[in-house]
Parts: sequence; structure tokens; C-alpha cells
Amino acid sequence: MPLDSTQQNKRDFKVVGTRPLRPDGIDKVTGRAKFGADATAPGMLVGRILRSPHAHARIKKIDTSKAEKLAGVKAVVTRADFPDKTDGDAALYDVLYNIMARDKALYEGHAVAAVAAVDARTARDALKLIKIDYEVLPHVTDVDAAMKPGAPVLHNTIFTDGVEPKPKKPSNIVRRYEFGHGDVEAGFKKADIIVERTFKTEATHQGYIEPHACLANVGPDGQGELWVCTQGHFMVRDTCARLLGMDISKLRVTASEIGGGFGGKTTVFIEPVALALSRKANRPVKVVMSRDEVFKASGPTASTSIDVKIGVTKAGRITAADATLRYQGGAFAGSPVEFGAMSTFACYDLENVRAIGYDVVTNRPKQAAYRAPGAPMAAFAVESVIEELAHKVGMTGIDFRIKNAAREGTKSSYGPTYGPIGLLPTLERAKQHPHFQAPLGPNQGRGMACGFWFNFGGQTCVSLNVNIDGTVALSVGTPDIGGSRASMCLMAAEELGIPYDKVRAIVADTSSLGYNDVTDGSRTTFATGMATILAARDAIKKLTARAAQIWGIEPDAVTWEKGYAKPAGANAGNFPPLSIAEIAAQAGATGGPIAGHHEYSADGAGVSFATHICDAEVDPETGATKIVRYTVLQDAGKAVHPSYVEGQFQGGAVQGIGWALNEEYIYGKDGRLQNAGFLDYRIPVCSDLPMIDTVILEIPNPGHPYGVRGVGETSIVPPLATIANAVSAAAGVRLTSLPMSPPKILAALDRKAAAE
Amino acid sequence: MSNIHVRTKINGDVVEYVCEADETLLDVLRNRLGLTGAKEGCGTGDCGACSVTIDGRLTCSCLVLGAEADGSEIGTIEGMANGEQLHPLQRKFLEHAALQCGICTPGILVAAKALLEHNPKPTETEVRFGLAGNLCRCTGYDKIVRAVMDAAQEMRRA
Amino acid sequence: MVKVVVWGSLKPHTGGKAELEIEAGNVRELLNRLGEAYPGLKPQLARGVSVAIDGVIFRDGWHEPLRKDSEVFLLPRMVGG
Amino acid sequence: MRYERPTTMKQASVLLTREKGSAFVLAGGTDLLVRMRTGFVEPDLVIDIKRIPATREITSAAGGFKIGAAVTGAELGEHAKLKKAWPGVVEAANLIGSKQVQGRCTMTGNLCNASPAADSVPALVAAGAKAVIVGPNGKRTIPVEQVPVAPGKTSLKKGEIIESIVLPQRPPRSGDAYLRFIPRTEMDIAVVGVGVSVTLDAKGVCTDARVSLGAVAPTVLLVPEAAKALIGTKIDKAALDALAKACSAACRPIDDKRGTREYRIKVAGVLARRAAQIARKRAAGNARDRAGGK
Repeated sequence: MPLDSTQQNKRDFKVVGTRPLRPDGIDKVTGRAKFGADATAPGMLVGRILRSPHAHARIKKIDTSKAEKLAGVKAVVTRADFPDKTDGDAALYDVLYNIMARDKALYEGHAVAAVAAVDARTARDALKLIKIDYEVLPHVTDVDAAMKPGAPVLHNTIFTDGVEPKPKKPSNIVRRYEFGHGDVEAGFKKADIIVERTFKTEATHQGYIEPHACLANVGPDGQGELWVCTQGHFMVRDTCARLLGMDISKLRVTASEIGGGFGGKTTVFIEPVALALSRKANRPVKVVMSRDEVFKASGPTASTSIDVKIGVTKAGRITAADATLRYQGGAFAGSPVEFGAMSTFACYDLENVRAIGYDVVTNRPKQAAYRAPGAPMAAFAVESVIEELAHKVGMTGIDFRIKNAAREGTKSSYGPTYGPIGLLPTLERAKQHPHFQAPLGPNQGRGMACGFWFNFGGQTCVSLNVNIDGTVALSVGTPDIGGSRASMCLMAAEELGIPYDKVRAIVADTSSLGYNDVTDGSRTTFATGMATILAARDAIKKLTARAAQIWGIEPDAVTWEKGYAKPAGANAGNFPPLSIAEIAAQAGATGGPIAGHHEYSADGAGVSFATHICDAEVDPETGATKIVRYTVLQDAGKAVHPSYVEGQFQGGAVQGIGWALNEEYIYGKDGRLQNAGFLDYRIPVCSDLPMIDTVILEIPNPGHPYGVRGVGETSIVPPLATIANAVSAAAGVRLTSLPMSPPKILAALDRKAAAE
Repeated sequence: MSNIHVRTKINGDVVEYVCEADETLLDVLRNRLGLTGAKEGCGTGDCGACSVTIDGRLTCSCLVLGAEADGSEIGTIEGMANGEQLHPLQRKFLEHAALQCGICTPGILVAAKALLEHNPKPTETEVRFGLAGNLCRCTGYDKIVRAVMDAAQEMRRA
Repeated sequence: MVKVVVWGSLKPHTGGKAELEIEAGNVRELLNRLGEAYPGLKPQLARGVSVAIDGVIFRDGWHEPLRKDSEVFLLPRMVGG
Repeated sequence: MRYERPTTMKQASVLLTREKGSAFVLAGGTDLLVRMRTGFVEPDLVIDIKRIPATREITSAAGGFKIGAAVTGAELGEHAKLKKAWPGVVEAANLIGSKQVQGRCTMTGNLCNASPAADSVPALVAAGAKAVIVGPNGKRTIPVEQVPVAPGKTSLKKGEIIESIVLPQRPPRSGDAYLRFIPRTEMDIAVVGVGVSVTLDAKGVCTDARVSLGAVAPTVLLVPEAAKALIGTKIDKAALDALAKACSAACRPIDDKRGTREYRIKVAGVLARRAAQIARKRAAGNARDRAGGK
């Protein structure tokens, strides 16, 4: 539903594009902000979850009698307390199975029981008294191993979908996806040079610093309250209510301040368990994950194995591109391989292209979304091959990409034809950027890569109330992770023509506002922002009508300008303008409270592209990599609050740096995670990094009144490849496996030396 | 389980509490004293979100027993602002948008304050190593480092 | 009739065809008729899909109009982080 | 669990001796509290030795230094004299953990933790440091390399506590250095660590040397062959080659989540070279060079 998008180029913004202080700022620098674990309630109990020590085991018997008898224990729950109410909804059943193991424990850390007790020690002691009779089964954690015939099978209900003929035997391959067009075989025949390589990436975790936490309070009347750190409290409400057989109206969920999510807080883990414990104990129950639990039992992203084959002419034009992607998404269906496959070649203008994806299950925690789910790994593989091909045809990476880049009118690799997109502008801007001209030091290499992400809109609902003094109370339903309340205030102020500080935005609880989709898909500034603008326009309609009443003229004879109602023209009458405050002061007399609303399913989010440049220095004796310089160039459509747009660019780039160099899930032969902590799961620390330069491009999105595009996710797509290209250039050898840890780099250097 | 009586000063105020012998100072601050500004990100001293000072020394309150605090002076994020006067670091963090989700912010502010007290004129590298014990996953640290350098400059002028 | 293109791995459920002709004036009709014409698609339709119309991806919106010359693609339901 | 805070070493030793259950000494607590948190240990008694004056001071002893068991990394870094005499030992201690951890962690704790990857231990071994132990049968002093006997195990007997660590007097033209390898720039456990201490004569010939390796065997190693490679040389390229070879040859590492066997063997030689060059420069009186071990 393109709105007044025609105006957006002409439009000169008053407050949008400025950098005011965020409304939640003071609370967050003084320690007052209340996050998930910061809430308490009278009579609160401590909830703790017992987790499987085995990667794969049949649960033959659970004996909780001793735990129940322990003084101070008020409730114990197991699978028996979570009857299947999902009536045929396979995805919801997987969630149910994931939050509390049923016939089998499918990964180390899988919840098998939970207790609520008067204090932490009692809860901990109670867990030790729960006796579980396991039959340990063979396990598999590697994606390629899980696909092999004879691999331990997790579910006897999975028969690969999307292949002909449909298999008779169950396997770990859930589904085959295929995207593309043209004839790749024919395309490769036309190629002068073909590069074909296989890549591997290890699983990584979103690594939000705040562990999952919630405080549940359910009474015997079935009414419940839940305080929780989540990216989507409406999702939490609906999912928990369905799993526990509660009326949605009876469960009120309040989103706490959220200490990072990156996609990892777009589903439920402990929330239904806390509610079940509270219902059973008839007391408030707080459940907080330990960091160890976060790593073992929340939702990391997929590990992958990817083949890429691309052919080019001597002139540097791609003739065909083919990829096969294998993603394991943990113990349940739903790895992000479909989006990996769709996005694989999305940056290029291709006549013959194919991407095949396999969704694979293994004995690992059920994956959750992680920033542009599935895309970074695919970009790592493709952009590595692109860089190699460019050099083989004697072109620079950037000229090769410009020559083959997707543009308006390109038929995308996943099907649809692109409208106006921002890839070429980021490439051309990158080419001019001083970073590209800067000299390199010894043992340094420069790399670049492009990235793509879809973005989406989703269900959104906003309520805007005009107070009697003309200030505005804005209620949104999308949790604020990175400063979105500031952006909402900016857009409401822009539309109403009032100062930023006259608007206060809050994240309303699930009983105070209509349904809102999760804060994900880079949708909040786009979709909640558009709803805010439309709610403001709705309020303006009402304000002008009230002004008309006050003046005794026709509503359509009144216009709205810079926060004032004015007669539309001379013949409308000669009245002094009425400010929003003056109109609001008369609200009671002119028909009651003045409010604007907007409820819709936002679409037209508009795809997003970025180009990253990185200089890396590799110590040839130790294989240590230092990121010397990093630049992000991305299309934001319109930057509502540029500081927080830069923040998204920088944060995404640095998560990518961690993914590329040091972060990985390391499993032992026993199928247990060996590095479930921040000591050995190595996310970047401050001293690892340079400043992250950013360039915001603004190619307006026709689908948004201000031209806004989502920016949250695209920034993590290019870094893996960008750094791999920089490290490969510095080391003089192509790295094809992430993370590029020092032992891997040194081994590659040794292989190269041996070959020479 | 023998409980221990502790008398200490927190942000300048005398505070007495009773805690269990194996209870960490972080748990005491959060669960017994309602000072939830210090966050638990890991519980093992790897993330710095629970940073406080004890007798002026920066430390992770998750690596200190509540019992050990007896007779010492503790500084937390709650004591950083002076009434309605924000500490320059707090103000600069807001001006530079040096926080996104904000969960690591209290720990980083406490660490940055300790850093500037020992080194009022840090280089970018010194700031980066000084804050290496505080994980932030949102910002990539860029704006945090700028905010600390800017605050340091302002504090030197003052 | 509008032409709708389904992604490759749905072909087993559409008699091997990637391009389908469907009588539909909007997204809702398209999805209903697809399910009727190709029951094998129903599980995927139930899991959720997005529809790209002339390059714009719609995750929701039953009533988006489809013209004869619209470029229509069936895509998996968009998710994000 | 009980928490005791004795004020003399004697009391502490008696508490340890009498305890029937599991008793642990608490100085910095940066390892003990993590092990308690992760359920790795469940102490019946924790003895906090920070109220014992002897554990809190750095005193000069017989021309060297006596460093109390509870002296923190930060305090070591602030002790100018110590830093000048034993820069390698101090920088090794200052590599332990973050600034937050530095405010609490101690070299004695690092030693008694008996981790093969403990940062300060190779530097102490290279320095020829000794541990002063107080126990039911009085005091005894042993070389630090004799304290750890296996990962997590020490040679301390029931009721024994280390009171202090003694660093010997420094002959003229001596220098030491410690380098470790970690994947990040901070916050990691050493994948390989190398401590080197050398003494030169007026002509710059190495007359005495000690070389120690961390994280390449079940305990920190003292490598006499590596020292031999330096003694009698001007620590030139040939000597450094021999040193690297001897260090790599001495490694008995494992593959683990932090590094491969091959990697550790190779990098042990690389770091030994680099550390020896820094130690030599320091011995020659060139104080400008900073060890870039991070």
C-alpha cells in the first residue's frame, strides 16, 4: 500500500533525521531501567529447570516424588504438565516439545523438569532429587554427518519433503528447497572460467548480554500476568496461552526493557514453564536462565555446509550460478536454509541461477532467528567465490560486482523483479570511499562483500492520545531494543508539527493495545513508524474537526500546518490559528478525548543492500587476525535517528567480525557443548576492534511515507565474506571455513608453504 | 547454613545486611538490597555487567562474596549521578547514543569511571583495553569509546 | 487468469509445473484456489507463504489485487531476527 | 558452607587442618567463585585470608621481593620497584583476566589453581620464584614449579597454605618477559604461554637463563634445554632458532577447544623467540621496549 511516497523526495523534514536524546536514556544510564530479571513480586518463588545431560536419550521414567517432599518446594512440573493442546499445528508442537522434553531428550540442555521453591538453594537441591531414567541413544551434531544414510535419526516422523519420489524411510532431512531460473547447465557451458568451492560455518549465538528472564503470576481463576524480556510480548502471550490452554484474554504480558535479542528472543523457552509452575504453586514464580543455559538451551543459529559454483566469461559477466546449502537448525524442523537459499545470489543480475537448500535436524538446541536468518552464511560462500572470480578475470572485486550487480528491473534470484534498489549506489559509493585508496601495511589484506536482506512489515497497531495540554502519549506494541521509542517520537512529532519532547512513547502491555507482531525482520522503524505516522494523521483529522467545531465552520475548511489548525482559505473565515494545546484544552466540550489510531498489516518493506570493506592483518607466525579498518555502506531509505542507524550498522558488523574470527559452538564426541560461556565462546571485546566507519545512503523506499527501510539485519550479512576476503588476501590463501581461528589460519599457511 | 551479618557502606550510605556464606555480592545487591543496576550477564566474571567498585577498586560483584564486603566501601551505578546532576560519562553516553539495549551500560559506566580516575587522559587504545572486561553486543563499542574519550576531555577541562 | 510462479521444491505438488494459471482477483482467492487445484500445496500454504506482486513482497494482505499482467511469485513466509 | 576470616596464618592453617569436609582458601576468589557458581565445587568451609596482614604486603627480602598471597594483580602493577626488577612477572600477572579481575586476582591463587594455562606461573618459574608455605608443621619453602603436580592438583598437604611468593635478588644486566597467545586481545585463557628470564655479562653474552612454558603440558614446564640454547650466546638468530626448537620439542600438549596440538607446538617456539628477544633487550638495559604479548 504505497502511501504519499511521491512526496517523500521533496519533503523537507523538521525533526526526522535529527539526533535527540532517547526517552529511556536516563533510566538506562542510572541503573533504574527494569529488565527481565529486575522484577519482583510479593511471595515470589524461584523457578529452576532440570536439563538433559545427554545429547540424545529416551526418557523412560521421571520420578519427582523426593523433590516434591523437600521442604520449601512449592511446585514441580514435567512433560505430564504440558498435555498436547496444539491440535495439529506442527510448528507449535515443536515449540511445546522444545520447552519441555517429551518421549526423548533431543539435545544436551533440553528441559526435562522444573521446580519452584522458596529460594535458589532449595530449588537447586530439589533438582538433584529428581530421578530420571534415561536410555542414551546415538547422537549426531554435524550437518553433513546428519544427512548421511545410517546417521542416528531424531524423529521417525520426518520424511524429506520436496523430493520425488517421497522417501519411504525417515531421515534427518526435513525438506528440500529450490529457487532460481534459467538453465544453469547451459550457462556453465558459456563460461570461460568456473570456480567451485565448498564452505563450512559453525553455529553461533546471538550473544545478547541479558539472559532470558521472566516473572509469572497465575491465579486459580486462570488469570495470569507475565513480565518478560522478549522481542514480542504478543507472541509470548498467544503462544503460552495456546500451549497452556488459557484464554488469551486472561493472560496479560508486559515487555520489560530488553537486554538484546538479535532474533533470539522471538520465541518462548522458559515462559510457559514459569506460568505452569506459578499456576501449580499459586504463587509468583521468577525464572532466569544462567549463561550456561542460554548457550545450551536457547536458540543459536544454524551451522552450515555450502557448495557454490559460478561461471564467468573472460569479459567478467556471470553466465551461471549454482549453490547447494545444507543448514542444521537443531533438533527440530525450521533451519533458516530457505532464506539462505533465497538470498544466496540476490545481489546479482543472473540469467541462469539455482539455489538448493536442505533443512536438517541434529542433536542441538532448536535454532532461533539470528539477524537476517540464514543469509550471512550464504553470502560468505558466494562473496568468497565472487572475489576469487574477479581476480581470475583480472578485475577488482568492486568493478566485477558493479558489472554484475542486480539493479531495478533485474529478475531476482528468488523470483520477483526488483523495483528501485540500493545495491549499485552502495558499490559506487564504496569505490569512491577513501578506505579503498588507503595504503595497506605489511601482512595486511583488504576485502569487501555485498549483502542483501528482505525485511518485512507485519501486523502492527499504534494508539496516539492527545493530552489536554497538547502533549502526546504514544502507545506502541513492539519492544524497543535499539532506541525505537526515540524514532517513534520523532515521526509523531514530524507529522503533528510539534517538538520531539512533547511526545512520549511507551511499549504498551498486551491488554492495553491490539496485537503486534514481534520486533524482528527489521520491521519496527518501518512498520510501527508507518503506523505512528498514520495514527498521527488520524489524530490530525480529529483535531481539525474539533477546530472546525470551535470556529463553527465545515471540517474540510480546516487545514493542519506545523502543529496548528488553520482555516483552509480566506473564504473559510478569518480565525487565528489554533494550537494543538488550545484544541486539546476544549476536548471535553467538543466531543471528548482526542486520539489517533492505526491498525494494519504493513507490507512493502522494501529489500535492503549493503557493501562492507575491511582491512585485516594476519600474523604469519601465529595465525592471529587483527581487524585494522572497517567501513559499512548501507541504504537506510531514510534515517529517522541517524545515530541509531549507525549503531545498527556498527553492531551488525561487529557481530559478523565475531562470527568470522572466533565465535563457534564446539561439541565434544559426547555431543555436549564444550564452551557454554563467555570465556570460551569468544564474542569481540572492545580492544579487538577499530572504530567502525559508516556511510548511510538514503534511497527512499516507495512503501513508506518517509521512505524508511529496515536497517537492523542487513548489516550482518556482508561481514563474514568481507573478513574472509580480507584475511585470504593477507594470508595469500583462501579460507573456506568459519570461524577463521588462528589454528585454522596457521594450518592453511602451512599447507600453502608445503605446496610452494 | 549459617547467615552472616555484614556492615558496609554503599554509595556513601551505611548499609547492614544478613547474607548466606556462599551468596555473592551481586545477589546481595540485587535480591536483598534492591540495587538492580548491576546486572548478571554471566555470573563468571566474563561480561562485566555486574561491575562495582570495592574500596575504589573495580571488580565484578559476581566474583565477590557478600560476606567479604564487611567493612568496605562499595560503589554502584546507583551512586554515579549526583542528585539530578548526571555524571559526565552518563551524559556523554546519552549524547553519543553509546547504548542500544542498555543492559551492559551500568557496568560499562562504572568501569569507565574507574578507568578515568586512574587515567584522566586515556588514548583510544587505553580506553579499549580498559573496557575489555565489559561485553557489549549491540554497539560494536564505537560510540562507547567516543563517549568515554569525550567525557574524559570534558572532565579534564572542568 | 493470473500467472503465479511457485518455488522449485513445490513442483512435486503441482505436477511438475513451476508456472501455474489461476483465476484469482486477489491474494486470498489465489491462495484458496491454489489449495483447491493442488491439494499437495496445502501443508505449505498452512505453514504460511508470502506473495510477491510486481516485485513487492506481501507477507499478509488477502485483499491485495492481482491483475492479469501482474508478476506473481509464491514465496516462503518471511521471517526475521 | 561456613565462611571464616582468620587474622593469622596459624589460625588459617588450624581451620584448614580441622575441617572434615571440603575446605578452600579464598584470596581473590576469581577462580573459586566461578567453580562454586558452576557447581564444580561445593565447599563446606571457605577461609578468607585477606585479613591476615602478611598476605597483603609486598616487602623486600634478601635483595628480592616477598609478595603476600592476597596481593592483587592491580597492586603488583602499581609497585614501581617490583615492575622494574621483574617486568615479565608483573606483566604476566597483569594479563590475568580483565581490569575487574585484576582488582582481585592473585599470583598465589593462580599458582594454587594448578592450571597448566595459568598466566603468571611460567613467568614465576622462569624467575626462579619460591613459595613460602605455612602448615601444621611450620614453614617450608619450595620452588614454585613444585607446587602444581597435575591439572587442578597441588603438592600442598592437608592444612598447608601458601603465605607468600619470593622473587630472588636480580643480578645486574638481567631481564625477563612473558608472552602468551590468545585468540582475542583480552579475556581469554592462554593457548600457549612462555616465560623467559636471562642474565647477560658485560659483553652481552647470556650467562644464565630460565625458560618456562604454559598450556603445553599437564603442568607448567621448566625447560632446561631451552635455557641451554641461550646460555653462552649473545641470543642471536642461531640461539633463538635453537631455543624455539627446544621449546617446541618440550611440548606435550593436547587438542582442545582452545587450540590444536600442532598449533601449540609451533607457537610455543614462536613466542619463545619473541619473549627471549624482549628479555634480552631488557637485560641490556633497554627499557623502552614493551612486550606486545596481548
